[in-house]
Formats: sequence, C-alpha cells, structure tokens
Amino acid sequence: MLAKRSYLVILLMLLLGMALVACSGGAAEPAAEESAAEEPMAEEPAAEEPAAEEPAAEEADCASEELLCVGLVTDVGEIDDKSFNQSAWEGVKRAEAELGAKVDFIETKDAKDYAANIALFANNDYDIIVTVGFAMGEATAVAAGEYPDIDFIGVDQFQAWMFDDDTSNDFTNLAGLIFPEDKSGFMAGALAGMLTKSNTIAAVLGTDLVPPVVAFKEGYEAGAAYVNPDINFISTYHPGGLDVAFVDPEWGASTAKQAIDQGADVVFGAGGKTGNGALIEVASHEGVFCIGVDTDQWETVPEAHPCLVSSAMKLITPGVFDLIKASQDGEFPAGNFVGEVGLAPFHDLDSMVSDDIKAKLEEIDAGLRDGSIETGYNPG
Amino acid sequence: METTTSIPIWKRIWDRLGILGAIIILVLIGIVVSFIQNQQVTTAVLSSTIRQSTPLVLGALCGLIGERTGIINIGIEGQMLMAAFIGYLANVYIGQLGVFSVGMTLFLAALIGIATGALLGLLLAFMSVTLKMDQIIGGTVINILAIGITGYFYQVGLTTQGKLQPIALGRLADIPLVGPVLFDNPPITYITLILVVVVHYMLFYTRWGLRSRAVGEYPSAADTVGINVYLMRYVNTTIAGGFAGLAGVFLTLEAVGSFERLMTNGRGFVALAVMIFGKWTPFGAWGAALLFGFATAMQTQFQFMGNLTIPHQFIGMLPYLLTIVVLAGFVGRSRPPAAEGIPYEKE
Amino acid sequence: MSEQSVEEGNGRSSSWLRRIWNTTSVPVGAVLLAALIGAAILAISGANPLDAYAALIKGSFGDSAAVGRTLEKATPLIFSGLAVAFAFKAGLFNIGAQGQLLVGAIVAAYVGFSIEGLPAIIHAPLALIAGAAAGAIYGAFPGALKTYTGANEVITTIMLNYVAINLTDYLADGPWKDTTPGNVVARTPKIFDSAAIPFVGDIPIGFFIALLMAVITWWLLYKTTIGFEIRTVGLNPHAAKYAGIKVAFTVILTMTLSGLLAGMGGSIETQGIVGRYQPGFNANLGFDGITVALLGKTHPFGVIPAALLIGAMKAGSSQMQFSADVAKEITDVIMAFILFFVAADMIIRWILRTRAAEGEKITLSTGWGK
Amino acid sequence: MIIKDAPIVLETKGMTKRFPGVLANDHVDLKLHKGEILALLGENGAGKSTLMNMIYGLYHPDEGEIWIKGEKVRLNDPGDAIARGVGMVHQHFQLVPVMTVAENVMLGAEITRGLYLDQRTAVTKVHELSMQYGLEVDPTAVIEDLPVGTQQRVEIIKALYRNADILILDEPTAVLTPQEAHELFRIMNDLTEQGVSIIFITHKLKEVLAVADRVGVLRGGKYVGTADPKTATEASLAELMVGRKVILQVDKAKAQPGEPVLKVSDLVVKDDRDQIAVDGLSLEVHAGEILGVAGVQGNGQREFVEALTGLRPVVSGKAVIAGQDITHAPPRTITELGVAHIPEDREKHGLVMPYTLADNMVLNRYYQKPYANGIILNQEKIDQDGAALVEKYDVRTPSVYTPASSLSGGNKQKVIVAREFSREMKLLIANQPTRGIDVGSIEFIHNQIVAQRDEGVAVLLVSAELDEVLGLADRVAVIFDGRIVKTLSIAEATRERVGLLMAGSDA
Repeated sequence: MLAKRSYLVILLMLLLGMALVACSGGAAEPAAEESAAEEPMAEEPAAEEPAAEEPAAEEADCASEELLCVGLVTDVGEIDDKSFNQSAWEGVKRAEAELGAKVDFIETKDAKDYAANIALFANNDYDIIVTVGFAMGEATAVAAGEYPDIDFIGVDQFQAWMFDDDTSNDFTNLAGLIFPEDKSGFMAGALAGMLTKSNTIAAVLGTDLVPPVVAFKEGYEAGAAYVNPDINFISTYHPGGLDVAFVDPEWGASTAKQAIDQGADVVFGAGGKTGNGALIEVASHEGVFCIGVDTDQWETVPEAHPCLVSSAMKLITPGVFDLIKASQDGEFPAGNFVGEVGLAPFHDLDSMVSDDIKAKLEEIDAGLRDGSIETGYNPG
Repeated sequence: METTTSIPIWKRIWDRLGILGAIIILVLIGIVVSFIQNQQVTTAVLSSTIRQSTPLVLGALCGLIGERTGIINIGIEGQMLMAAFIGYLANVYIGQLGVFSVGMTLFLAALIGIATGALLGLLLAFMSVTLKMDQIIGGTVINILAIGITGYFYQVGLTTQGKLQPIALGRLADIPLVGPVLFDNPPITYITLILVVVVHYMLFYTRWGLRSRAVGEYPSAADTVGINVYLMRYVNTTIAGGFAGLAGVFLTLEAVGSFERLMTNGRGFVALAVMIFGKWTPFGAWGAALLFGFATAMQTQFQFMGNLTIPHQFIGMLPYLLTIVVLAGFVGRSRPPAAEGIPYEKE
Repeated sequence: MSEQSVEEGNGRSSSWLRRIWNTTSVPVGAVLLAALIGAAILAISGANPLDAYAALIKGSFGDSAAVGRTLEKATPLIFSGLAVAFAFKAGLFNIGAQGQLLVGAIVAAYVGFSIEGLPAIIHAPLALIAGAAAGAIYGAFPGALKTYTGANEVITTIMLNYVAINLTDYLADGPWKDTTPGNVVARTPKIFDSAAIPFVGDIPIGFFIALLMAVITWWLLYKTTIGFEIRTVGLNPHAAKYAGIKVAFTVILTMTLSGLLAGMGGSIETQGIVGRYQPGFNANLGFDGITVALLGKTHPFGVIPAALLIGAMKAGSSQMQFSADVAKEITDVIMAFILFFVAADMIIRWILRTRAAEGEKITLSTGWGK
Repeated sequence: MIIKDAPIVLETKGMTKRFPGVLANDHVDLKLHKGEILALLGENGAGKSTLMNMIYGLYHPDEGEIWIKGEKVRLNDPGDAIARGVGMVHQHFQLVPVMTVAENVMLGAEITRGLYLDQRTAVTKVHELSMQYGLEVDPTAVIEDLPVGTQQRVEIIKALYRNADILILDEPTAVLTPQEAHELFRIMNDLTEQGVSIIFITHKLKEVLAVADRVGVLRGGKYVGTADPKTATEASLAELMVGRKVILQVDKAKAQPGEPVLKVSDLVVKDDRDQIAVDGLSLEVHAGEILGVAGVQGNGQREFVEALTGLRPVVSGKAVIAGQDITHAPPRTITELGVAHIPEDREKHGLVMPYTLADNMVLNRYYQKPYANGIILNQEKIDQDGAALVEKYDVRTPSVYTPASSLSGGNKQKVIVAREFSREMKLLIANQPTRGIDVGSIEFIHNQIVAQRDEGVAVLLVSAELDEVLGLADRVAVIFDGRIVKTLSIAEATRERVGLLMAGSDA
C-alpha cells in the first residue's frame, strides 16, 4: 500500500517537473498548434535562450559566412562501418582537408531519430548536411523544406520529385547522390562469370529490404549470365530483419562456406558486415575468389586479401566531395546526382585476371556507359 | 533384500530412447537418401548445420551448468558478446607484440576470451548468490553492460594475424559425407563436440555432477550433508561463463575472424531456448542445437536453389516455427531444476 | 516481538517525507552511482564527463523540443514495459513484447492507410484498437501454447519475435508495400492524417495514452477481481487453483492483455511518430521493455519513471555525440549500472542507511514460469 | 538401561540464539550420555529445532559452547558436525526427490573411482547398512517414488553411512503408523546397543514414555527441566512442556448425526505420477458428525481430498455433496456448495504468502458481494472484514495488512480456519488441520471444529495423527492403499485396532 502511494507521488513530481520545463520553453505553443507544430518549436529555443548554448564559441563559427560547416548523419549504424557510412564520411573529411571545412557527424541509434539528428546540425547553422542511406530520404526531404538555406546531400536517396509534374514539391537545396549499383554488380558478375571454373558462383547478401542490395544482386546475376549463359548462380539474403541483416558476420561466413561446399568458386559479399564475414570466410578457402562491395574492400577488410579479386564499387567519397564543392561554389545541382560506379583494382590478385578478361571487362564497361548493354534491373 | 521388480533391459532402452531412437534412425536414413541424390549439397548443408549449432550448443551448455545448480542465466548473450570482443582484442594486441606464433596468439586470445566469459559468470554469481539479486535482472544487467562496453570501446582498423583454421583428422576426413562434416573442422568445433560428452559425463557420473544437481534440486539437502551451496553455485556459474566465453571466442577467432558490434545477434537467447528444448541435458541441447542449425542451413539452401515462389521471409521463419512446433508437439512440459532462480537462504 | 514496535516501524508515526525517501532513495541513488561509474569510464577513455552529461541533459530536457523528444522516446517504452511487467504479475516472462509490438505497429499502419475518408475521431481509435488487437492475438498464442501443450513461453515468445520480424518484413515489402512512384524502400504507405495521433506542441498525445494505460493497468491489477486472479496465479498457482481461479484461462488472458499493451505501443509508434510501418523503425522497443519493467520493479507506476529515464537517455544521446563527441553506447553502460544498483538495493541502502519499504522485494525468476 | 556413569558424548553450555524479534534459545544446557535415548520435548516454537541445528552446524550460536566427546568444538557447517559423528534426520526430509536412494545416501561423502562416481559400491554399501539395522529399502529406487516411512529410513541410513554415533531424530514419528513407530523404536534401541547415542525430538508424550531413557523439556527457548520417564506421567510432562495444565481430551457432547451430506462411492483417483492412488474408495459423512479418516501418510488421503475439492480429476466413481454430483465439478462450484476446505499444505494451497491477511481471508470469495461489485474489488470492505476475523479467530499479527509469510505456523493455520469457517458451510474437509502448530492453536482449532459439528456441519477429518482422530471423531474410517478398509464407531476404535488396520491387516 505504502509503496503504491509513494510511486504515485514520485510520478506526479516527475510529471510536474517535466510539464514545467515543457511550458517554459513553449510559450508560443497554442499558436503553433494549428498544423506543423514542430517547425516553430524547433527554432524557438535557439532564439530564446542563446546563453544556454554552452559551447557557443564553436557554434558561432558556423553561423559566420566564411566558415563552411558540413555535418553528416549516419544511417543506423556506425561511422566506421567499412561501408557506405564510412565512405560518405571520407568525402566529408576530404572537404575538411581540401576546403577547410569544419566537419562533424552524428551516428543514428534509432531510425526515428533521423529528423532530430538532422535538426541538431541545422539548428547549429551548418551549411551542408549529408545524410546517408535510402532510409533517411523522407526525413531529409522534410528537413530540406524546413531549412531552405542549407544544402542537403542524400546519399543513396533517389529523388522522385524530379520525375513528377508537380512543381510544388521541388527543391533547390536537395541533391540525391545515387548510384547505378546494378551496373557495378554487372561488372562484378561478368568478372565472376569469367573467373569461375566450377561454373557456380554465389552471392551472400544483406537484405532485400534495401534496394541497393537488390540492384547489386540483379546486376551481378545479369552480368554473369551475359558472359556465361549457362552459369549456375546461388545466392541468399539474410533471413533476419533490418536490424541484424547487415551486422551478422557469422551468418555471412557460414553461408559463404555452405556455398563453397557445393562448388561455388566466386563469392560476392554484398551486405555490410554480413558480407564482410563472407569475404573473410572465403579467404581461408584456396582457389575461391571473393568480390567486395561499395568501396574498395582491399582497404577495409585486410583479412580478405587472399581472395579479394575486386570490389563492386560505388564511388561515394568523390560523389559526396563533389557535391560539397559544388555547394560551396554556389552551383549546387538539386535533384538526382548520379555517382560513379565501377570495379576496384585487382591489387595482388592482378595476375589471376587474364588480359582477355580485362579486355572484356573494359568492353562491358563501355557498353554499360553508352547504353548498348543493359542490366535489365528495373527498380520499383 | 527382495529383488526389485526389475524392468527388462531392452524395455529400459526403449523407454529412454524409444521415440528419440526412432527419430534418429529416420534422420540417418534421410541423410543417406539425400546424400545419394546430391552429394555436394548434403555435405554442405550438414557442415553448415554443425557450424551453426556450435555457438548454440556452447551457450546452452553454459545455461544448463548454471541452471543445474539453480542459477538462471539469461545473460548468455552478453557473456558471448563480451568474450567475443575481448578475445578479439587479445588476438589483435598479442599479435602486435610479434612474440608468439599465430597459433599461439590465437590460443592465448581464446583463453582470455574464455576467462572473460567466466568473469561475467562470476559477476552473475556475485549478483545472485551474494547480493541475492533477482537472477533475471542479473542476466539482463550483463546483457546491457556487454552491449554498452563492447560498443563504447570498439575500435576500427584493427588487424589480426588470422583465425582458427580447420584441421583435417587424417584419413577420417576422407570418408565421404562424414569426413568433411565431422572430421574437417576448426578446433573449437571439435572441442564443442567433446565438451558435450564431457559435460554429460561430469554431470551424471561424477561427484561434482551429483553435488551440482543436488544443489539445483534441493539445496538444503546438500547443505545438511556439508556441501557448500554458495560455493557450488559460484564455481559452476563461473565455469558456465567460460562456456559462453568459448562460444563468443568461436565467433571472433574461429568463425568470422573479426569483431563487429552486436555480432552475437540473439544467439545467446536462442541458446536458452535450445537448453530448455533439450530438457537441461547436454545431449538434448546438442540435438536441439543441431535441429536449429539444420533449419537455418536449410533455409539458406532453399534460397540457393532459387526459383522459389514463396517469399524468402517465410523460409526465414522456418527454424523458429519448427522449434515451436516441436516444442508444442513433442517435448511438451519439461521439468526444470526445482530450486532454480531461488536464492538459497539457510532457514 | 511486540505489536507496538512493529506498528511504529510500519510508519504510522514516521513522517511522510521519510517514507518517500525510503522508496525513492534506491532509484535516485542508483542513478547517481551509475552516473558516477559512467563518468569514470568516460574519463578513462579521454572524454570530459561533465560536458557529456551536460549535453545528455540538454538533449533530453534542455528545451521543449528536447522534452518532447524524451516523452516521444518514453511512450513506447511505457507500453512495452507495462506489457512485460503485467505478464510478470502472473508469473509469465513475456520476452515477446517486441514481436507483439511489431505486429501491432504494422496492423495499425494497414488500417491507417487502407481506409480512406473516415473522420479522425473514428479512424485514429480504430487503427489504435486494431494494432492493440493484433498484439493481443499475437500474445495470446504463446499463452495458449503454454496452457494446452506446456510449451514454455520464454522459448515460444523468443521464437515468435523472429517470426514477427519476418512476417512484417514480408508485408512491408510485399502486399502492403508503399507503391508511391519512385519508392523502392520496403515500407507501407503513409497513413491518412485521420489515423494519426498528433502532438500537442512538442508533446505527443500518445504519451498521455500511455499514462492512461498505466493507470488502467494498475487499476486492473490492484482494484479488480481479474487483477486479483492474475496476481494470485503469479504468486501461488496452487493456491489460485484452490481458490477456484481458472489458472489456464488466467494465463491466456494475461498473455493476451500483455500482448495488447505491446501492440498498442506499436500502434502509437505508427500513428504518432513514424506515420507508417517501416522495417527497422521499431527495433529493440520490446527488449527495452524488459529493462523498463525491471527498473520499475514491475509496478505499473514504477514503469513510468523508468521509461522516462531510459527515454531521456535515448533522446539525449545524439546531443551528447554532437557536443561532447562521446559514443552513444555509453548510455547502455550507464543503464546497465542503474539496473544493477536498483536490483542490488542493499548496496545503496547500505550507503544511504535507509530501510526497505514493506513488500518491495520482487522475485521474477522462480524458474521458467513453472 | 540408564547408564548414568556412561561418558557424556555431547554437551551444550549456555547455548543462545537470537533471530530478529525472537530469542530462540536462551542459555540452554544439555547433556547426552553414550548409548542413551534422550527425548527432547517441547511445543512447536520452543526452540528444539534451533538447538539441534546448532549442534548440527547449520546455525551458529550467538553465545555458548558445544562439547563433543570431551572436546570443545566450533562447528562451521554440517561437514564439521558430520566429521565428529553427529548425524541428523530432519523433520522435513533432506532428500533430493529426483535422485536415487544410493545417490542421496552418498551425497557429500561420495564413493569415487578417479572421477567416476561409483554407484555400484554405494548401492552395495546401502544394502549392507539396510541389512545390518533392519532398515529395508531399495537402493536404486528414486526418492520421490517412495512412501515417507521409507524416506525416513533413507535418512537414518544416510546418517549411519557417515558413521554417526550421535543421532538426532527430529519428530521422526509424525509420519508413521503406531506399528511403524514401534519398529522405529526397536531400531533406535538396536542402535543404542551398538553404541549410538540418540536425541529424539517430539511432542508426543506417549512415545516419550515408551522409548526414552531420559526426558529434557524446552519451553520458550529455555531448558526447563529433566524428567525420568519411569516416574513421569503424560499429564506432568504436558504441564512441564506447556507451562500450564493442559486438557488432553477434547471436551465434546455426543454427536447428533443427521442426513448424509457427503457420499462417495467407488472413487478412483490417480496421483502426480499417474499411478492409482485412490482405488475404489467409498464413504459417507452425515450432518452433525465428524468422520475421522485415519491412515498412514501416502495411502491416498491427499489425492482423495484433492479429488473431493475439485483440485484433481476423478478417474471413475462418484462423489455427491448435498445431493449434487460433484465428481467432475471445478473447485469453485464445490466451494459455492458450502464446502470448507482446510488444505493439507497450508503454504502451498491455503495461502498466498506475499498477500496481506485481509486478501488471504477472501481468497475464495473475492469475487462475491460485498467484496466485489462486478469486477471491481471493494478493498475497504475486504480489509474491514479481515480485521474482524483476525480479532474473532485470535490471529496474532501486527495488523491485517501484514503479509501472511510473516506469521507463525499456528497463526497461518488460524487464518485459513477463519476464512473457511466464516463462510456458510455444510461440509468441512479438514486435512491435517493441526500439523506442526503449537498446542494453544491446536486446542483452538479442535474446539472450532467441534463447534461446527454441533452446528450441524458434516466434518471429514483426515489426519495422520492417530491421537487427533481418536480425540475428535465420532466415527473412524481407516484408509489403506487408497481404500477405506473399515469404518468403526469411536467406541470400537481402540488405538491398537486402528493401528493394525492402518498397517493393512484386518483385525
């Protein structure tokens, strides 16, 4: 009995305290109630209590005209994921080195925090905000509308408004950095198709909930079939949800082994750490090649050196940098900005790739660029 | 003494192995038939089964050693994760010293990882025996702590000298099917198979086992014959932690070769299920883990076979649905150690 | 043992403040001690603990938007915490709140986007109830399995979590996928505004629904015959049977209501925060519910401050990264220690020399819900 | 028999033990001579068990010394006591139910070959011990399958296996038939002849007089005196034990039986292990009479009562209460018919320990008016009525909000009695209503039962205490192997005759 009553009291006190804080900050609340409540609220505290922003010195810089401030918000995951978050961040870092920008990042812990994390940079007067991952597309678009003075770069975010007739939803400050992953995958598939001796190639993939992964897979398959129509293709997506599909290296490794055990001699690992697990596993099987994804994984997964023949790259780093540079130069290209894709160098395994293969790859690359070769991948 | 109404030996064997034996025989027949049809795929799937089951068996052994002495351990996941992390770091830093060979480095790293698991087991014992904390809370503390600490102290760009490699056991490895599946594995996989037998033997045929079970079933009976209940629980929970540690080390030093945040991905919880499924016995847990590993391997295989008309998510559900069906249909009510979860207090 | 002295000990003569102190000292002390340990870890790893905590507080309570964010984070945790705590009361360990929440979230989304033209006053509650009902059914299933086949709910709920993830992924990427041109992402369409649960200022209305549900849960548990039955089954199933309570029915009912609470939490996430169902957006809410329930000592009113605390840490962690360059995982470390100290209350009581309030001790782990 | 000059093997000096709020032992001095049987007499709560637990190393005395065989000892744990030859048979058997006899016996003193646990040698050893002392038991049987009498033998073997020469038997006869008790006494005498000294704890005066060489009495934690069984009488011992004159006989008028209220015919019920426990049982209880069911524990009494009260399914047969067939009725239907039930295990079935007394008082009525309106509980009324019952039934408690767990055994039982007797009832089923509680509470409960009978309630009293059955019942039905083997009027029911019937031989 006593315990119950005391719980109530604590509760009331807590609620009271929170209500007080909420009210003191929200004098304008009733007025804001009509529709988009978040917008005025978000800006208000900055105006009302400048003294409270303790690291003021640091943030005042970003408000000034001269200093370029670039913030990056990761998708759920880490900045050092050896994958797209990291590549994007390297692009931002390049801006720091070459353009003298002040840069910072926030790792997103909960997908629902996308907007809040973007707002954190926006409210501190950052000039450019890079958001990474297709999942953040919606939050980024909303923020672009909210903060018209800030340029947004959305990595992997396809901007559909470019293609509708409605002009009311168009942006001038939002660029989606997108990549034709299917072409990159096609190249990797062609390479695999030419390297294989067993005529069986495999792919260990993140989840099909993520479009780029599907594009890589479809391209890979088409590319392999293009050079080798009879090829036997075995692939699998991670069976778990989004929260585990990219962070399950053991599943990636054992799945790669299962594929190798039934004859696959080229394994394409496309799916964050899950894919990395597959690459490392392949490295301990002689005579089997592995192909990485997104970046040149020679740099990010040294354990895979024995097997890593190449990687199906999307050049996020230069793409991000180019867009930052364009923004600084006042030539920000709103809409979709198609980044470069291609195969990474063969590094130590260069000798394993015959000149014929290299020639064929160049031919396919040219064909993909001029449109004479199509991957057959059709998203949506 | 009059002769006890003894049951014929064959009947006892049937009673104990009856349905189980029948199932085992059916499974073996199934494997042979499948092997005749497609050698490569059968081998691949079974190898994968063994591999997927390894961390689950170790986790389940951790769980059952603790629970047999009356300590519920839902912190297996955390113990595995932390051991995986520390074992990995040890591999990196010992390797950087350049003093030891790769094998020695891995061995030392594995020991350190096992010790990490054991240390967390000790923490669990401290919480549940000395502090008499609720054991479910104790386990949850370990889980969250492991996620936090491994995440916070995680660093990138670390490189290792390598990971544990398969050791083919001479001619045995050349036997078709059985060879590649059972006799061409990396060390921790072998150790796990041995440990299943060892733990079974220890639990049911040694002094330690008898005392452990007594403490888990009826602690005051053990206390009154001079067995230190608290000490038994401390020792066993710590040893059990070592098993979870080995499971963690399996992930970073044998299976994958590197550490990633949250890489245990719920295997500790599945191990709990495996333990209960196996009715708190090592062989039962092994069987349950194999079933689970098999279902996982099959689900991959279904995708490999391609041109499936059902969405892969439904295949993804297979291992879990299978577990529920088997549990509901065949295993039914199982009987956990009686004194489990209850802090022992002298009356 | 004289009767008088016991009566005094029960506090009739001791002050009101003293009693509150006895109840609050442990949680407050636990938070402080955990913060201290967190500070030590921060300092060891080269960060400034003061900056970090200042940023954490700023990010969670610093302005009205921050408070709103804290409440937003706390809302689903209250639901999942209530769900877990409620099941504990009947001696059941519902690890499946996560799955029930996911199912609730996607069903609420379906009702929200598939029915057009309803007035908000009908549509929003309809979606809420649909999600809650889905969660309830998903929770009833392991309850029924336990009753009729003896399958342990700890295993079945763990397994059903995985099934729920697959099921919702399939729906979001298959039959219920958002077909807006240009969308390639696995997610449902946006729900109609009429199904949304809006904000008042920065405060999500869902939070008040959560509070209301906490009160209803408390009322149900402690003021009704149903609660009496549930608690009796949880504390002593044999006595419950003796007292004429239908134990099997009560187990199923409890799991159903537990699932309902979790499912409703999912609905409110969909209707109030996300606006649709998207895989990955509700990760871990159910698991955090276990922590919240334990931290709140499995009492419906204990769940609320516990959820607020964890919600605040989640809300503030981005600010902490941004202003103090501290990795977000430190909040997990602190949370683990808070839980540790709350459970190991003797440590704090020893430090503060306070006394345990009557009947405060909780026991959850009397085996696998035997 | 009394060997006054025999050396003292065990002595305690000024033993004192305090528990929160209780002085359990207050400077107790006790001497045990070699080869004697010392009966330690005392009420429940007098401190007998506490004293023995200290001698056995389970508790540590706050003050005082223990001397064993002329040596002052410090016992840190039972291991120390065992090493000095002290063995103890606890009132609650300390046996692991899922293990075999041999495993239980050797637990803590295992026979091993290397690592291997040598079960075979253990079995042989147990068999030898059982032959030597006439303690018949199958070493390979699993404990939970054994009747309590056999379990007790296992406990004694356990002590002998450890070479105990000082044996403490805590309430050993509570679960035995008079014949079995006599068998136990024979064993005890055999043991003393082989040099074993025995402390025999009991509150049964007849047994003390029958077997003890010397009697020590504890009351309220103090050692209040030694008596010589040759000269003492039951009444004098009782007075010494309780501290006042005790009326050993329940005072009651002759029964006025009316219509039959309970009719049971050919009832068959299975136990937890799916074995037939009640095997074609038939009986009748009339309004206004007490039918006592006498029998050794484990002859189907528990299953019978549980079947009658709806807690256990009936395989076949029929049970009718007040004209209504309740063979397959759920507990609530039976309760609502006006059946009160004092369950055998009050902590398992009768009470919810963490609940307040008030809540426990309404455990099977919480849903009825005035305690609930629809689904809403009327807590105020529950507490109010609870307080009234606490008063009326003399439950010693600080308040009605106290959790049941903090009460003594006797007061817990009074809570159950209060709850059950405060309802309208036609039939009272009381299973072991006074087990393990103090004399004051026993008297109180016995008087309450008789009062109910006089009101016209039919009473089915199941008890393993023959004295209780003979003292209270108007008719005695003897249960053996799941059947009523004979029903006797109280006049025909002599102790010897009933004892023989309980052992299965028709007299």
